[in-house]
Amino acid sequence: MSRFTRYTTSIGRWIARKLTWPRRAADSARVTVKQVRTGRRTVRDVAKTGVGTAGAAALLLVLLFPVYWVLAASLSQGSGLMSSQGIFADPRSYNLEAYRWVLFESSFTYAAVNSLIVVSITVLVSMSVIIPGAYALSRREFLGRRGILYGYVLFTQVGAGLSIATLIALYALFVNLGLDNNLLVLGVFYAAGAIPFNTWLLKTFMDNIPVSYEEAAIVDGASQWQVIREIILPLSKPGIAVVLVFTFLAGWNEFVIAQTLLQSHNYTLSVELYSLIAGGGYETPWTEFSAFAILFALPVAAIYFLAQSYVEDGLSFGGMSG
Amino acid sequence: MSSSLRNRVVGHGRERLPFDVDSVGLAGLLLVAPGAVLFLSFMLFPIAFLIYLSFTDATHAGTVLGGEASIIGLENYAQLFTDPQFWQSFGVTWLFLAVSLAIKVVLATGIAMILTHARVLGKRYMRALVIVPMGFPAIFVITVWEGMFSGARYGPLNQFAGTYNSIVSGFVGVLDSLLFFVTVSAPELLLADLPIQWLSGRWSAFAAYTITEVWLAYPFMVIIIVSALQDVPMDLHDAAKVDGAGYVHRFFNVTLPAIKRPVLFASILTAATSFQQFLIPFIFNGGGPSRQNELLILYGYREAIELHEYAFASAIMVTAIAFIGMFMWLAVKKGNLAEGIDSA
Amino acid sequence: LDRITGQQQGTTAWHDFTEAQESAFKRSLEEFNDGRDDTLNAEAPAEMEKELETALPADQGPETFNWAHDWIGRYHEQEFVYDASDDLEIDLEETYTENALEAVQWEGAVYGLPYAIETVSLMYNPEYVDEPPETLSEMVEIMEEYHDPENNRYGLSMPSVDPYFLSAWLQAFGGSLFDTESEELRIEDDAFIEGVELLEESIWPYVPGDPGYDSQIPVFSEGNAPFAINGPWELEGFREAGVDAQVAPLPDVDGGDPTPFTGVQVWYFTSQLESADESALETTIEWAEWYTTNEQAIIDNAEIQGLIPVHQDYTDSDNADLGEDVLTFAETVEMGTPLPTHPKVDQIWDPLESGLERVFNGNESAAQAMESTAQNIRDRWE
Amino acid sequence: MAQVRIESLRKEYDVGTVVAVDDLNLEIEDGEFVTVVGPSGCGKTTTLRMLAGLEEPTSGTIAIGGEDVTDVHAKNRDVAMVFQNYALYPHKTVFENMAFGLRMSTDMSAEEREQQVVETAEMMDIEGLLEDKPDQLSGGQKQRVALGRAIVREPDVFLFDEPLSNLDAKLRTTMRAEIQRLQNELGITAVYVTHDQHEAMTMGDRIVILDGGELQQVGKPTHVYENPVNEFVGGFIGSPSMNFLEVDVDERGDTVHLTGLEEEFDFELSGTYVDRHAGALEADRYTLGIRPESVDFTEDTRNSITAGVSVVEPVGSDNYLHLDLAGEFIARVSPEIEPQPGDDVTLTFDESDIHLFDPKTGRDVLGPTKEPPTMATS
Amino acid sequence: MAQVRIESLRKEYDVGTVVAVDDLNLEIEDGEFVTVVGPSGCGKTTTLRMLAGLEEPTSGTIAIGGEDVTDVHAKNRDVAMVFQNYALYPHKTVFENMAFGLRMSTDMSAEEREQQVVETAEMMDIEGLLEDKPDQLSGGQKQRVALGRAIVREPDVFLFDEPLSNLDAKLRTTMRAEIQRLQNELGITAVYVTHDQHEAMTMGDRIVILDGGELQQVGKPTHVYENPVNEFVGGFIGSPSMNFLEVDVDERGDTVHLTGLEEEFDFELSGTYVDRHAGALEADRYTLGIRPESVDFTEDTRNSITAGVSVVEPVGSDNYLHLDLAGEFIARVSPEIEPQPGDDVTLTFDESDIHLFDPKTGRDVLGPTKEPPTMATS
Ligand SMILES: Nc1ncnc2c1ncn2[C@@H]1O[C@H](COP(=O)(O)OP(=O)(O)OP(=O)(O)O)[C@@H](O)[C@H]1O
Ligand SMILES: Nc1ncnc2c1ncn2[C@@H]1O[C@H](COP(=O)(O)OP(=O)(O)OP(=O)(O)O)[C@@H](O)[C@H]1O
Ligand SMILES: [Mg+2]
Ligand SMILES: [Mg+2]
Repeated sequence: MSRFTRYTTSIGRWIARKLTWPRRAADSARVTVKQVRTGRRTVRDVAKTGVGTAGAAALLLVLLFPVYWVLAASLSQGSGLMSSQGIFADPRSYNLEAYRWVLFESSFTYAAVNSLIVVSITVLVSMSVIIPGAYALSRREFLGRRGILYGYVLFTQVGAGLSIATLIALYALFVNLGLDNNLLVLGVFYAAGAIPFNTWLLKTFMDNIPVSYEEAAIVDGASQWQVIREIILPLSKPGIAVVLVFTFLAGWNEFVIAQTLLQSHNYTLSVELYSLIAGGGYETPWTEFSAFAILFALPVAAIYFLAQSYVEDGLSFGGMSG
Repeated sequence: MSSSLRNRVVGHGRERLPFDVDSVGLAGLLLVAPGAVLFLSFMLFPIAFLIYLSFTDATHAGTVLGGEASIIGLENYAQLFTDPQFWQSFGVTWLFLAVSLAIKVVLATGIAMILTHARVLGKRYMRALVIVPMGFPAIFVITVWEGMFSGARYGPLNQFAGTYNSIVSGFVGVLDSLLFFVTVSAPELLLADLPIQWLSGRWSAFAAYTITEVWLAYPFMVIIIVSALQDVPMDLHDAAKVDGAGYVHRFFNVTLPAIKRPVLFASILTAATSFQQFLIPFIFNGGGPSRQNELLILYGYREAIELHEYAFASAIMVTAIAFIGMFMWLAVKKGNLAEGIDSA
Repeated sequence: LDRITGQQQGTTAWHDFTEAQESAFKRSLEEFNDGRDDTLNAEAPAEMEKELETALPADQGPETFNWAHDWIGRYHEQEFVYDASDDLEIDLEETYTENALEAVQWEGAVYGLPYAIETVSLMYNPEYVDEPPETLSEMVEIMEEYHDPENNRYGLSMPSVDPYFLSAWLQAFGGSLFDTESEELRIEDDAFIEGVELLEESIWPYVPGDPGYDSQIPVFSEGNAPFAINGPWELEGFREAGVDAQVAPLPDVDGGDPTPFTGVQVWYFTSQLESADESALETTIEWAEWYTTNEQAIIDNAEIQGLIPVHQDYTDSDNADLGEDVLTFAETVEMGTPLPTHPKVDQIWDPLESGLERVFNGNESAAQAMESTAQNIRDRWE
Repeated sequence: MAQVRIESLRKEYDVGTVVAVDDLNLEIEDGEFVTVVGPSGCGKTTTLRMLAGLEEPTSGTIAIGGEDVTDVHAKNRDVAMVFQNYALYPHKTVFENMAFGLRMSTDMSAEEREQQVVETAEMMDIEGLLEDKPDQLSGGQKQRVALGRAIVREPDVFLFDEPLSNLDAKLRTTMRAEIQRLQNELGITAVYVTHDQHEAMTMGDRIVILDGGELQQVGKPTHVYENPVNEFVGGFIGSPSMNFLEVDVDERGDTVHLTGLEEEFDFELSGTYVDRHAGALEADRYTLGIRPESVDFTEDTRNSITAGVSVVEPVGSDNYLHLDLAGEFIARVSPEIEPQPGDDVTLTFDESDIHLFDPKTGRDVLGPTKEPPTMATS
Repeated sequence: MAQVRIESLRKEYDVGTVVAVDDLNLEIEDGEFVTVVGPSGCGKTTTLRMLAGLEEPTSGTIAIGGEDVTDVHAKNRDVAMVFQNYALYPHKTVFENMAFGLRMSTDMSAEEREQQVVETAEMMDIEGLLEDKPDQLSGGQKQRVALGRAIVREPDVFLFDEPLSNLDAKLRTTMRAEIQRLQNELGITAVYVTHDQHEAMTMGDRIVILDGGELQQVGKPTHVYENPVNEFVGGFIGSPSMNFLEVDVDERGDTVHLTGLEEEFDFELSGTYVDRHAGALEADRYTLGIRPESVDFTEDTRNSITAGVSVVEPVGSDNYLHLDLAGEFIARVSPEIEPQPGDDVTLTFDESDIHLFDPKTGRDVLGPTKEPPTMATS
């Protein structure tokens, strides 16, 4: 219980830190003004920083324009995305109608539950084989280690395209085994596809954990299992976090396979999203689509935003540089 | 001497725990086995089945599922390699891979450099924002970009082009009123011919694919490069400054070499994904116009699902897998990712 | 658990109704299911065509689905459909129009029951146009007057390279896509090319530059164009967007007759029924018979979407209160010809669309484009 | 080859909350070798970085060769720096590492560059390593390459930031000699930061002692050793450290006695000594400083102090006796003298070896009489 | 608390191509503090790791407390190791770091553990840091935590692998005293690897010198200093290093003369000396070893050698004179003796201070006479 409260408070603090930037920005602005006034910093120096920051912000605006655009579209019920009034509908006409529709009238919530089922299976299954696998590849010598590693590296990025390539074969396989239209199997399938890349990623991360920690623990009397639980796992946290995010995405975002294997009462969010574009007539209902897509992408985007430092650490191929 | 030193440096990572070798690695094997088996069982069968199909005369899905296909040998491959559409797809796929990769690398490096620069305040937040698109479902991103590339006059990009046009003509207009002896009109060359039919022209559609692909992959690159940049020792920059190197020289002599391997690594990974890009052409314009931009996987997909040529499509897919496998294998070898395997 | 393993029970119908249509459909379905032991479940797949393609051979498909009649030939060939002629209790000749009945049959077998027929027609915005044009040249005059892309004003809104929407003109001079008898491609015929040239001359100059459906719609729906060419399904949307869209028959063409494709809407009987148990077969047949003859359903279809009935009781009698629009569409249907159903036609649509697009973009002349397209199609047939 | 002149140099970090260097004045002659020492965090690295142009001073000026370079960018100053961790470019070969500076800051032709690099490499005895990458080198080799990279440019000023601290003792001795030889040969002004006592004492023409960002003393090493201006310098320079005792000054008629505050101890200063320092002994409490090697043993009970031996540290060449006096009191004696822990010894020292520091300011009240210390000029 | 006995220990790496430790025999008494020195790569770490059980010997046995533990897994040996880089678990607090070993190797209750950790922390003066994570600590604090982690378990044997090498000089001195005090107090057998001369000499009850994986000498520090068994030990122990001169042995009637091979130098050994070492001087060429502090100056031309001074290194407490003799020859003199570079000086030494090493085997031919060195037992 106390552990739980500790976690929640630390997560709370972490989010708070992410969100208190306006105050900190104001503080540093005040300090800067003071510095300039007291002559500790030249105006030119401050200006350089200002220009740099503004440039970066501008770049960001350009890059994230499509995001802004969907956001605006989702709020512009009644004035289509392709509106000839321009890209930006009149903000006064913004409304939440589309969100209401998505949440209460479309099959969003139903599909979201399906997606969650698939994703939990994907994450559970893949994590339970990726972590031991990565550990073994990083820390142990065994028959065929190099072979497996090579295979995994070769297959790191082949998963997605491969599934499309083997789509019909997969379908045949699943139908013959009576496993089509089965969220459980779909989840396991995603997990299987996520194994090579994520195992390899986590292994690279674990490689950078110095062996001396393990040795220290062994000398301290820890057994193999205790070493893993007390040393390796906690130290791999950023790597595991990244892998967690990636496997989550693997299950959450995939669409082609889901569309092939599932029937419409079992659709996951990505397929529902697609059927908004493809199904029911010729025209894309942009507003609904946008609102649906945003609600669909929001959780993952939020996780990314908040887990940024983990992601940066976890993807830091420190050992690879040079 | 230097080689033994090197061994020690490289060997550092190879240290294993004591008494590992005795146990014949059984424990290790047991730990990787579930993952490997799971992966193989879901990948091996479909590939084998695909290869089998590519030797048959299966046409529509019924013949595949009903097992009515019969083996016809290498005919599909013979047909494939004489099909101009195959070479068209093959070429455009590689081109797509190369162009998008080049842009990705340059763009991501630029962004990463800016978002780690000392002169930029709030860069952590900006970095957090910049990677957010990584979490968007591809289907979502691609549909949005399809909208961006709408050929209508009021498609977002066309509107930008319109704004650009009016800026140019406005500027020329100002010139015109300044020099009142000559009449200056906006040169045609500078003006975009609106509306631009992004997805109907061969190269403009290609450009649209490329831009979307870049947008899909840049966050991953940015993160990796940012991490790499943060690992570049400040000391090296200081040393180069003292050595008399300016910004550009420092970039090429200190920054670039330090991020080279991570960038190479990210490039290989994203290039492999680009090679298998399917959704962009599928959603945008089905590889059009006139199948000129039909990327390889889409080519296979269409042959199977829309044109009911499963066996032929299987031959395409097998070829694609073979190429991607070769590409990865070469990349792993040449790009020295194998070193990552051995040492790391 | 059911949901996870997804094993689905019962008799199923797939549909691809739009949102507006769906509620009427649901109402009908409820009424039909009321009191039945074996009920019919409805599902809306994301991409029905592709999913049928895999689901049917795998015995995972629906018992019935609705679609235009143009798949009959191919589905017959792929054995995706079920001949229900022995199971039907309804008197086909007495119930459906001849055209419609022909559309659901293939070599004597009955693969579905028709419930409506539809086509595209002219629509106009009364704010710009008082009287619909009688002839194409009148229409061109009006388009000419309003067409001003610089100011976001266009002459016409129409998915500009989709053969279905263009069929009226492509076939205006006696041309056609395909000769079902001789199984020959006809798009290189002068008559067909003349049709393409007509488009180049009188239609395409007045549409927005992006031929795609999504880009064309807003032009009319936002009141920026006097004309649209579209089907009954879009009517409701236009009116909701605030344009008082009116329907008119397609205008006459000098020296020819506009001949649009018409599509008969059908509830297909799928191969699923071959191994289905008694009750599923019964439900499916009863549903098709019920829906295609149910007055409320027919009126809903007509009113909401301007779908023209194919039930004889509703076509003959002008007094049937189906509304102006339906009558107008019916007039256009009269001019038209049913979509061809031959399996080979399937391979024509995509290449033809690309070919038309090349002409639309000015990359090739009509004759050139059709020639290369024909070549392309023949390659595929091999 | 240039003179370096630092005036009122100040560096603040974190908006003035950290003052790393405080009002530093220093003049370094052309060709001089100056070592800089001080405890960790005293501002040594910061000073060096300001000299290199890597850090902008908050105030004050730096002139090299008579020219004010305070606002000149690092890349335009003709200085070379050897970093503590070498900072060799890891992806360049030794040759490229050495040639890089020449390529950047001169417009030599490729042949000239090559010739110069090879010459320098021969001088440093690393010509066999030119094709190697840094991570193929041992610590000592890296060190020599880092030096070579600095030398090859023949800069105005050399800056060394603890260049030997990563090396083992043997290598350190060798490299020390090498650096000195080179600097002598080339005659380039050098500033050498270290926290190794021995290096600081033996290498520098002059030694600069910093503490808390402030200059404490500048002077010839032996002079500073013998005449620390204050208690800090006294305690910092020399290993083992100077011993300190709190004493009262007691004027008894003609003689002046120093009596221990906590220890039973009475030391009579001779008349001549008192006369010489007349006027200096104004307070009545001082900290007496005496170096371990100045401690003698005696049988006499006059002017002596008796203490127990707590530890005997034999270091081979000498024995260090840790005595139960004033916390930590060490006497360095020859290895033959081997009392047992627990034995009592009686010790004394020559009055000329003692230092008396004002307990408040820490200044050596006797200090300046022997020889005027070369203080920082301004 | 246990005796450690190493017999014929050998460790090969890379399938025998690298022999890290070669036939090592050593017995360490219960409660003894043994320091291990040797050049880099001589096998110090390897030996320690074999003692800890982290590395499996290729052959030979290790016994702790009389029990053969050669095949016992590291986690089941009751040893504690302090790693060079501390290896504190970065994700655990100081408290958890210290409690980890207790949790793993004992079945104490949580309270008992807490009590023991807190007690130890108090002893190490780190009770205020218990809630901190390692990366919040300074180097010295980390060091103390690492020690605390080892101590809290009260193991049979302590193993230290260069535990102080990352610390600065001042901190090192303090920590050294602390480790000694603790080991004394607890009386736990300790093996201490270092490459710091001073540490090795002052901390160990005995010192072990390794070279190339082979044991060179074991003995009390002062004894080893005075009686190196061979040239390697002579040169390795002591700083500055022992000076070496190549000499010929010349028997002229009753007397024996040592004459310089490259230097003009003739040293007559006294008769008593020759008698004492009768039989030892069999070869006619030796390497003469003399420590810098044993070099004296003389006016006499007999038994002396004249050399030019190349460098005078003042280190405050002494001056080191670098002489133009046999490559590198250093004399340590008192700071008052300050010849100028270029001056000639005449020097001599006492015959009891010289060592004669066989140039082939390197063994000190005079060595064993003074006191039998405590060699490795077997
Ligand atoms: N970038 C910085 N930001 C804030 N404070 C700094 C920075 N660099 C140095 N300082 C502070 O300035 C003071 C002097 O630091 P400096 O690095 O010059 O010390 P140093 O004498 O080189 O120490 P060391 O012997 O440990 O290298 C220290 O208190 C340090 O904490
Ligand atoms: N895992 C290993 N594989 C191969 N050779 C090794 C390994 N570990 C050590 N060696 C070799 O064994 C020898 C002894 O190494 P060891 O680490 O014991 O030296 P050391 O005395 O601790 O040196 P240092 O003072 O540099 O720490 C060296 O030659 C080293 O290269
Ligand atoms: Mg420093
Ligand atoms: Mg070692």
